[in-house]
Parts: sequence; C-alpha cells; structure tokens
Amino acid sequence: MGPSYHLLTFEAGQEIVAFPGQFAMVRGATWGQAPLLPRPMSLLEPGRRPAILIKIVGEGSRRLAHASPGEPFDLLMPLGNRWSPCPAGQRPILVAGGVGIAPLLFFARELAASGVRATMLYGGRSASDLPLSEEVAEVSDARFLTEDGSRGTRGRVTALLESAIGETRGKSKVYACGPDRMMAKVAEISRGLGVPCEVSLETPMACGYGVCLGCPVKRTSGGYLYACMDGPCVDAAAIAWEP
Amino acid sequence: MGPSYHLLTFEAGQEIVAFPGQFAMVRGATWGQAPLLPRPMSLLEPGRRPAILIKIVGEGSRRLAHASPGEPFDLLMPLGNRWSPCPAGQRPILVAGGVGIAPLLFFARELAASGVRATMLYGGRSASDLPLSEEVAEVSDARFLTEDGSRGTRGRVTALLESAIGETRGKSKVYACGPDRMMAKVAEISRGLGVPCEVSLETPMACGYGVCLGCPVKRTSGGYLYACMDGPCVDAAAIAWEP
Amino acid sequence: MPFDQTVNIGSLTLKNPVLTASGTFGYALEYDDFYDVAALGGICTKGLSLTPLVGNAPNRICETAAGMLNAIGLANVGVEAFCREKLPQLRARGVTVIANIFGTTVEEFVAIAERIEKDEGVHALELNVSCPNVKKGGLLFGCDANLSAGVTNAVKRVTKLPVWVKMSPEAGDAVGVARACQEAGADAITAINTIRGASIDIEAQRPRIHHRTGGLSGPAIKPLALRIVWDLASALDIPIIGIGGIATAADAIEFLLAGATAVQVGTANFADPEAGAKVMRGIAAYCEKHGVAVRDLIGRVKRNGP
Amino acid sequence: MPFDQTVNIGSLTLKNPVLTASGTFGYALEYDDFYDVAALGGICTKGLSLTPLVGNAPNRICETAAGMLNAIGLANVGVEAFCREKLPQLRARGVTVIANIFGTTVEEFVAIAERIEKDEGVHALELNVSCPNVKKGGLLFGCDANLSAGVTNAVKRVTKLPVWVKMSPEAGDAVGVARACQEAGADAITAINTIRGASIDIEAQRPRIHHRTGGLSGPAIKPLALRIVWDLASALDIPIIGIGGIATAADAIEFLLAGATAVQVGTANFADPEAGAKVMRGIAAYCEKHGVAVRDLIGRVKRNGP
Ligand SMILES: Cc1cc2nc3c(=O)[nH]c(=O)nc-3n(C[C@H](O)[C@H](O)[C@H](O)COP(=O)(O)OP(=O)(O)OC[C@H]3O[C@@H](n4cnc5c(N)ncnc54)[C@H](O)[C@@H]3O)c2cc1C
Ligand SMILES: Cc1cc2nc3c(=O)[nH]c(=O)nc-3n(C[C@H](O)[C@H](O)[C@H](O)COP(=O)(O)OP(=O)(O)OC[C@H]3O[C@@H](n4cnc5c(N)ncnc54)[C@H](O)[C@@H]3O)c2cc1C
Ligand SMILES: Cc1cc2nc3c(=O)[nH]c(=O)nc-3n(C[C@H](O)[C@H](O)[C@H](O)COP(=O)(O)O)c2cc1C
Ligand SMILES: Cc1cc2nc3c(=O)[nH]c(=O)nc-3n(C[C@H](O)[C@H](O)[C@H](O)COP(=O)(O)O)c2cc1C
Ligand code: FES
Ligand code: FES
Repeated sequence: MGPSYHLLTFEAGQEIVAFPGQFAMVRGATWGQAPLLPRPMSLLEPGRRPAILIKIVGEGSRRLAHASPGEPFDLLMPLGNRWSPCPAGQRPILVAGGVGIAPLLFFARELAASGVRATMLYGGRSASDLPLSEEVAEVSDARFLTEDGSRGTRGRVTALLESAIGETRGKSKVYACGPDRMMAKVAEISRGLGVPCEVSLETPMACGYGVCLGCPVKRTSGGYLYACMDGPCVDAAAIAWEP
Repeated sequence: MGPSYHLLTFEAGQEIVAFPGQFAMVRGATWGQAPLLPRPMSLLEPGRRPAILIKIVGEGSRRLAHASPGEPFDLLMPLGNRWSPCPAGQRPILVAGGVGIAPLLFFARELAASGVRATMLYGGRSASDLPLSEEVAEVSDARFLTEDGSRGTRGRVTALLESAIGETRGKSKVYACGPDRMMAKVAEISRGLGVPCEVSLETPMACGYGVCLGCPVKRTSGGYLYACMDGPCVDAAAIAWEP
Repeated sequence: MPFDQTVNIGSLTLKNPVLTASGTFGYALEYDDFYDVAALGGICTKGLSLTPLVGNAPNRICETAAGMLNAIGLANVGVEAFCREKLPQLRARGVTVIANIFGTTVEEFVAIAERIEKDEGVHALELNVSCPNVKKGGLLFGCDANLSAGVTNAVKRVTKLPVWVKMSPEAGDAVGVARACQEAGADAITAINTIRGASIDIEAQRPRIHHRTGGLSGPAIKPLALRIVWDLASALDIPIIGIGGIATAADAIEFLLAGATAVQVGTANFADPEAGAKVMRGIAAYCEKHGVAVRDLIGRVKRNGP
Repeated sequence: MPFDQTVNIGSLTLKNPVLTASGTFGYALEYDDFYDVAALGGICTKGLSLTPLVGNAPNRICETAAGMLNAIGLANVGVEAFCREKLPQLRARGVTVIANIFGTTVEEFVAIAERIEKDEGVHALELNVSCPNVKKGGLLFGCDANLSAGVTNAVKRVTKLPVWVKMSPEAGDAVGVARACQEAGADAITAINTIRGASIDIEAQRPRIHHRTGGLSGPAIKPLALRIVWDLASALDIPIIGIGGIATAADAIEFLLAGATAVQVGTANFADPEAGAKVMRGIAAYCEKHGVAVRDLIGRVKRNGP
C-alpha cells in the first residue's frame, strides 16, 4: 500500500452484521480531549474483525493509521444505508477514486459472492493511490487509471466511464465513491447516457446518527439531505452538486 | 514496581550531563493539543539513556507511564538546580516519600560513587509505594517505612527522622522529597534539632525555565521563590509552609 | 435511596441533575438503541421555531482544539411537527421534556410557547435567546438585558410551564442579563450557549464554516462556562443549569460544586451517545463515595483566602 | 529576499510578522540557549508596572482541555528595573522590543510610558487594558470604550513610540472598544488577551487556581481569537496583531488570512521554547510555496456566498 493508505482491522468481540456502503464512527479510546470527534470511515469488511481503509489527511486519520497493535478503539457501527442492489439485467459499474475504493470493494465482493462480476473503474493520481488493487482485480473486472500514467490507462476514471456504459448498451447502474468533483462528473455522464447512478457522500460528521445536523448535502428538490441518515449512499440525481 | 509506578528510559541520542535534583520537562511528541503542557519530572539517571520514575496521578503521567517502546518524546533538560553538596563531616540523611525517591536515589548513587553511604528513610502507604527499593538498598543504608506495616517499620518516614539525626549527634544534613506535608514535617524536625534541611519543591509548572511565573512558593522572607529557577532544591528554612 | 439524586428547578423536580443539551440530542427518540432516556433528569429538544427551518448551507461543522464549531442555523421540524410527531412518543416513554424554543421576534417566542401549552408532555421551556448562528434574533436578544427580560416576561404571561432562559457567554455583563431575566420571572438560567469562533482552511484560503463563524462548544469552553456559572450562581436566587464542555461525571461535579443545580451534556453526546447515562451514573457514585445527597453538592466549593 | 517577510505596523517595520506574547516569554533574555530572538519580528515583555509586583498566591496555573488557566497577577520587576537591567541587554542583541505595560490608573500608565521614553531600545508600547487577574484596572479598562480610549489618548500624549492597545475578548462590543482606541490615536490593536475561566478540584472541592478564576489561553481559544481578529480587521483601519492559541505556522497563517498584520505566539512557548522560531520559518515556507510576500496574505481569506 502507498505510504498514506493504511488498513486497520479491529477485534470486535462480536459478529458485526453490516452491508456494503455502511460506515462506522471511529474514535481512539485513549484520545482524551483531542481529537474530539469520532471519524466516519466506510466499512471494508464486516464480521468479527471489521476493517477500514484509511487515507491520512489530518490528525484523526493519522492516529488511526498509526494505531499500535492492541490499541483500544470505540466504534459505532453499522451506520447509514447500503448501496441499493443492482436491478436484474443491469450491470454494476463501480467507479472508485483513491480511498473511495473501500465501500466499493466491499460491494464488489458481495456481488461476486452472488455470482456477479462487476466492472470496476479505479483511478488515482499515481500507482500508489490505488490501494488494494490486487484484491480489487480478484473480484471484479477492474480497469486502473492514473493521472501520471504510472499504472493502467493515463487519465481520470471518468475517461473510461462512457465506453464502459456503452459496452452494456445502457443496461447498467453506476456506483461511485471518491472526491466530490469526480462524483459530480460521474453523475453527469450517467445522466447524459440515461443510466442510474448512486454515490456515497463524504461530508464532515459529528455524530453519524442524525442528531447534530452537521452533514447536510444540497438537494435538487430544495433543502438538504443528511449524509448519515439519508445516505451515505444516495441517488446522484437527488444531489445539487456544487459548480 | 507497584501498579502505578513506572520507569521510563529515553534514548537521548547524546550524553545528557545532569546532576541529582535536576529535572526535565517531558512531553509526548504525538500528544497534539492535549495534554498541552510538558510535565516536570525529576531525573533518576543522566547520560545517553536518561530515566525518570513516574507515578500515575492524571492524564499526563498516565501517558508517560504507558508510552510504547520507540514512542517519541520532547525533553527539555537538565533544568533547575542540584541538591547542594553535603558538607564534609556531615552525614547525608535522605528522606523520601513515594515517587520522591527519584532525585534522592540519583543523589545516593552520586554519594556512593564518591565513597559516602547515605542514610535513607524511605516511606510510603504500603510496600507497593516503595518503587526501586532494591536499588535504594544497594547504595544507601536504607530504612523502609509503610503506613500499613506491609514493609519495614509501620509509620511515617518522619517517625525515624529524629533518631536518625540523633545517631549522627546533629552532624548531619537532611534532604527530603515527597508530599508537601511530609516535607514540612521534615523541615520542622530538622529545624528543631538544628540541622540544615533541603527539600525539592513540587509545584505545577508550565515552562520549567523561568518565563511563565507559574511555580511560586511562598518565602519566609516575603514574596515568592520560583521552583524552576530558584529550585527545585531549596533550603527548607526559606519556605513558608502552608499550615 | 440513601443518596438522593433528585433536584428541584423551581417547581419542577428532576429525577437527577443530568439533562442532555439542545441541538446535541435530536428529539431524544434517536437514542432508543443506546439507553433509556427517561432515566435522565431531562432532555432538551433541538431548538424549535414557529415554522420548520432548513438550516444553513454546508459546511456547518468543523473540529477545533478540544472543541468544535457549528453553524447549524437551527434546522428543525418546527413546533407543530414536534408536538404532533415527537411529543406523543416522548410522553409514552415517560421522558422529562424541556422544549428549547427560538424566535426572531418576541411574538414568535410567544406563539411557540402558546402552541406547546396546548399539549401535554413538556415540562419546561428553555428560551434560546443566545443562538449565534442565525441572522435575526439570537445573540441580539441574549446580550441585552432589556430584550432578554422582555422575551422572558412575554413568554411567562402565556405559559404555566417553568421558563428557563439560556444565556450567551458573549453578553458583556452576563450577571446583569441573567438578573434582568430573574426579575422578569425566569424560573432558571441555563448557561452557557456556544461562543462564536472561526476557523480557516489555509490551503483553500476559505472559512471552514460556510456561515463564516460558528458556535464553539466542547471541552475547550468548559473553564469559561464554569466561571460564568459560578458567577451566576453566586449572584442570583433562581437555579442555574450548567452547561459547556461537560463530558464526564467529574466535569459535571465541578459545575454542581460551583453552584449549578443541574447540568446538561452537549457535544459529548457525539463522541459517545451514552455520555449522558455515564455522567448520571458517575455523579451517583461520587455521592455514594462522599456520603451526600446530590443537592448537598450544589455550591459546596470552598473559597480561598485572599 | 524573493518573498518579503516584512510587515508594517504603522510607522514601525517588523522583520517578519511573528512576535512572542507578553507573559509567555519573560524578558526574552531567557531564550539565549534556544535561538536568536533578534530574528523575531519582535518580543513583547512581561507586563511592566510602575513598581515591582510579587504576583498572586499559588496555585497560579492549571491545565484545561487544550488550554491553561493562569492568574499570575502581573508579577514583574517593574519598569525601572526593566529599563536598567534588561533593556540594555536587549538593545545589545538588536531585539525589537515591545514593552507591555500595565497600570491601575491612567496616571500609572502615563508614568510608565514616560519612564520608557527616557531610554533607547523600546520600539512600541502595548497597553494591557485587559488583564483579568488583578483586582484593579485590567478588565475594567478594557471592556469600556471610553476608559480604553482615555488610556490610549493619555499615553499617546507623552510618548513618541507607536501605541498598541491589547483587547479583552470579554468586551461585549470588541469592535466598539477597538474603534474608540483607534480614534484616540492607537497605532494598532492586539487581540486577544485571555478570557476568564475556572476549574475546580472535585476531591479537594477547591478552586484549582487560588485567585478562583484565571485567564484561559492556548489552542482552546484559537477559534474565538480568530473570529475577533477577523471582525476587528474587517471594521478598523489600523493594523491588528492577532494572538490566541497560535502554536504552528498554520495557525498563524489563519490569522494573517483573516486580516492580522502580525501575530504573537504565547502559551505555545511553554511546550516548545522554539515555537516562535518555528512559526517564523513555517510562514516563510508557506509564502515560498504560494509565491507571495507575507503582506499579500493579509486579509486574503475568501468570503462565501450567502
Ligand atoms: C460516510 C463516510 C465514509 C468515509 N470513509 C472513509 C474511508 O473509508 N477512508 C478514509 O480514509 N476516509 C473516509 N472518510 C473521510 C474521513 O472521515 C475523513 O478523511 C476524516 O474524518 C478526516 O479526519 P482527520 O482528522 O484526519 O482530518 P481533519 O484534520 O479533520 O481534516 C483534514 C482535511 O480533510 C477534510 N475533511 C474532514 N472531514 C472530511 C470528510 N468527512 N470527508 C472529506 N474530507 C474531510 C478537511 O476539510 C481537511 O481539509 C469518510 C467520510 C464519510 C462521511
Ligand atoms: C521539579 C518536579 C519534579 C517532579 N518529579 C516527579 C517525578 O520524578 N515523578 C513523578 O511521578 N512526578 C514528579 N513530579 C510531579 C509531576 O510533575 C506531576 O505529577 C504531573 O505533572 C501530573 O501531571 P498529570 O497530567 O498526570 O496530572 P494532572 O491531571 O495535571 O493532575 C493530577 C493531580 O496531580 C496534581 N498535580 C499536578 N501537577 C503537580 C505537580 N507538579 N506536583 C504535584 N502535584 C501535581 C494536580 O493538582 C491533580 O490533583 C515532579 C514535579 C516537579 C515540579
Ligand atoms: C451541533 C450543535 C447544535 C446546537 N443547537 C442548539 C439549539 O438548537 N438550541 C440551543 O439552545 N443550543 C444549541 N446548541 C448549544 C448547546 O446546547 C450547548 O449550549 C453548547 O454546545 C455548549 O455545551 P457543550 O460544550 O456541552 O456542547 C447546539 C450545539 C451544538 C454543538
Ligand atoms: C502565564 C501567562 C502570563 C501572561 N501575562 C501577560 C501579561 O503580563 N500581559 C499581557 O498583556 N498578557 C499576558 N498574558 C496573555 C498572553 O500574552 C496572550 O494574550 C494570551 O495568553 C493568549 O495567547 P496564547 O493563547 O497564545 O497564549 C499572559 C498569558 C499567560 C499564559
Ligand atoms: S453526522 Fe450528525 S446528523 Fe449526520
Ligand atoms: S515553571 Fe515557568 S517560571 Fe517556573
């Protein structure tokens, strides 16, 4: 894995029943007063040893990534909704940017277990931004893209999306997780080709269970969705993407 | 060592020249914004691998005590003054309460190295409050006391002080480190018997090097001493002990 | 019970001194998975306005050192939906409900209080005259003794419920504002609401909170809150409900010792949904250890000499 | 230098925007072992009074969440000893010295300023009208626009040095107080001093600070300080010097972007005596990365839409 991506596995002490797209609020039991809030992290694996994939972007993710073996954590999970099932006759096309792979790899595994091999477009800045790419290739028809061309096709994930949808002759459903701008673009392309698209929202969160109202996302129909309760997996058409 | 006492040894990367009584300001390099301030800790050993003895009383000492191997720390040291040398012809009587043993064991070792075996009165609530007692017995004539009688004489360290001074027929100098109330009592007994007494002050400290003015101790002559600059080792007669 | 946990806020007796704070506990129904919220001294609802509000644009929150900023903008279902959809469920559970209410004018405060008066199940009103995240009302009321007293008086006239007034730490003279509310008939003072802060993303060179400023809460503000509560408890005759940065029983006990009659747990609910229950149990344990009823802790802090 | 680090505070040009804060840096001579303090934009002395003060009884300090309380009580050597013993050494080192001064009356402020005027080596005066830890003067001045302006005006009349006024975050109307100082001739506003807080030892049931309350400082107050600086910079014409919880270059840059012309590093000096030097270097690195002179950062934060 690249230097800033880390896999963290917890001993849950019990079976965690969770589905692809759901997330956990994670906080170090020894953090004291700072960092104060738990951090939302997509579940990569459920079960007795649930796992998450971490990209270091600040203090919280740094502490998670550098946790020492046996370090105690408080986890609230599973939270939020799952990716909606892919209707029969439609091919799932999963579009992942960087650490956005976590809920999509979980999904690809679930699909594979049910006999469906999803198409996966997996992009990042360079080869080191494609953590878990071998695991991804195992369970999906994966195409890798990097902006610097260090692995797979040179370019952004969106570059291959149109043709991937074309290959299914419009009989596909798109699932995307990654940076906002990537998801907005994926949503636009999908809409243009008339295929449904679902995205997993990333917003700051304080609680993760609907009480702080800190996770709004602008809705096309006016007002706001709340990422933790109405999502994180939502119909891309419902979102009023920032320009 | 008892459950709440811990020895912590640092790889200093260079030779630390320090003397008994001096202290370090210690802070975890990964603590972030809380705990905010470094914690003052007496040096137990100087050199390339300086050591401190920690009693857990709150969050800072807990984190120090539970440091994992290789964990980075910032240390400012050596700070403050040393125990004043024991004048020729006077026998050093060291009086330690619990974790107050740290600067006194360091001192006893220095004395032993120069051929003087000090008298040590070492007390605590129970046997588990006498950390490093074997090391103490190696380098000094140690008498142990516990309030519950679980080790050595039952009682407080001050119980044996009068007789210890008596044995030297007043030709001794007393050095004490421990809880304020113990040091006040030691000071009183010493004054009563006309022998000099030095104590090592413990106050909250923010800086450790004279700029915050957060470590005052009331002086008999009016105004305040500052523990970090005028101490921590000071003539007990200079202190206006709280009643 | 050997070490009585009940406290009185005017005519209202609470099972124990621990409430959960407005805006940090939803409508309390969200906690069914975590613990029995009816065991709490009480719950304060999200601030209720006359008509539903959608709230501010994102980002609404960001973390700061041992604290957080929020500019939710009082997103809420409105008093009507609350009374119809939430209140019956809370009543069924036996929850002690404090309705936190917010208006941009005195008339709105009055109208909300009148609507609540029509239903059973609310045990007290908490007037939010100190919200820093709205364009109108809010701080404007809370920092001015006359305006605060005016709202208090007007609401008192239309309700039989006890009225608590929630103070802003930004009032230059907090004691003066609180005293004016006391004289206007307030049954208790809740202190404190958040204090306005800001944070800037230095790479984007933009405020981290869309609203530019947000209210600071969490452990960072505890010393400030405790000082204000202590000042208020020393100066006023009506009970003070302490709030600001309380995360543990030890924090809560500081407020009780300083003179608070009850406390509220806010931001701490986010990191630990069971924070309120834990504070409750911890206070009971402290009372047992010290052999006192909880009301004997109130204002028990010793004063130092000069 | 490609990315100029100098800034102007009125007629005074600083080598760079980083100063160390009063009361957290002694008289700067204590730092000889750590780094060359003459490289700093400036140092603010411990608050100087007309006669030496011994300060408050212990405990004077305690730690809080991401912050600390202090009630030092302005222990200092007095202006006379400062001018005789410290100033010549600072002058010899080429340090830019800001004398932080404190009086309990306008006359005292004036007398201190007059004494400083007699010697060479002080580059500006910083009026501490906002100390929360003394019985007289202090907050009384700083929370009142007329009194603050009165002190400013009186000092301006007896000194040729630039006069900075240090603001309390407790003034109900900080902008109003600052504006009054600006009109009275202040050359700059320093914001903020500490805000009063308290902490209680629940086992001893005693205040942790002998003085009962202490001034809260450190990262905990950064959002509050930044918001006030932002408000002041938006409203005033004279430079604002930002202070409150700055520990890293990133913190300092937030203040510059919000409109501060310079910053001060306070409590952070305790955890790391080289904090000031590190902030200085970090700002220079940011300027290099972004290809701008430091003065182009000032007030550059973007405003969000409605
Ligand atoms: C439902 C959900 C699932 C997520 N799953 C994962 C995951 O599987 N792996 C992973 O590494 N991250 C995931 N994230 C993002 C993760 O929560 C943030 O990266 C993390 O909270 C940042 O904390 P920090 O303390 O490291 O950074 P901070 O110091 O808090 O912030 C550092 C930078 O990250 C930005 N940031 C803060 N919070 C978020 C956020 N929620 N989303 C995006 N940017 C943010 C800040 O604006 C800032 O620029 C998820 C977020 C959500 C809402
Ligand atoms: C010169 C000097 C040398 C010291 N040497 C040692 C040593 O060798 N080993 C050791 O374990 N401790 C030593 N101490 C004490 C140690 O610094 C404190 O125990 C520590 O700072 C407490 O930090 P904390 O975060 O664990 O507790 P906090 O949460 O800060 O406080 C917990 C409790 O300890 C009290 N306390 C806080 N600071 C001090 C203090 N400085 N002295 C006494 N009580 C305090 C508080 O009032 C509170 O009741 C020394 C102190 C000084 C000044
Ligand atoms: C996300 C959030 C939303 C809040 N909403 C309200 C509100 O609607 N009405 C209100 O009176 N206070 C509101 N508050 C303030 C809290 O009730 C409380 O006064 C403040 O957060 C300080 O307490 P704490 O530090 O324990 O959180 C809100 C606080 C937060 C963090
Ligand atoms: C121990 C201590 C002593 C202080 N003494 C003074 C002082 O003498 N004069 C003054 O104007 N401010 C004094 N201050 C306030 C600081 O200069 C600064 O305004 C405040 O601490 C906020 O900044 P910070 O969070 O970076 O510390 C003192 C602060 C501390 C912590
Ligand atoms: S994270 Fe709190 S409501 Fe969504
Ligand atoms: S600890 Fe700062 S002056 Fe002594």
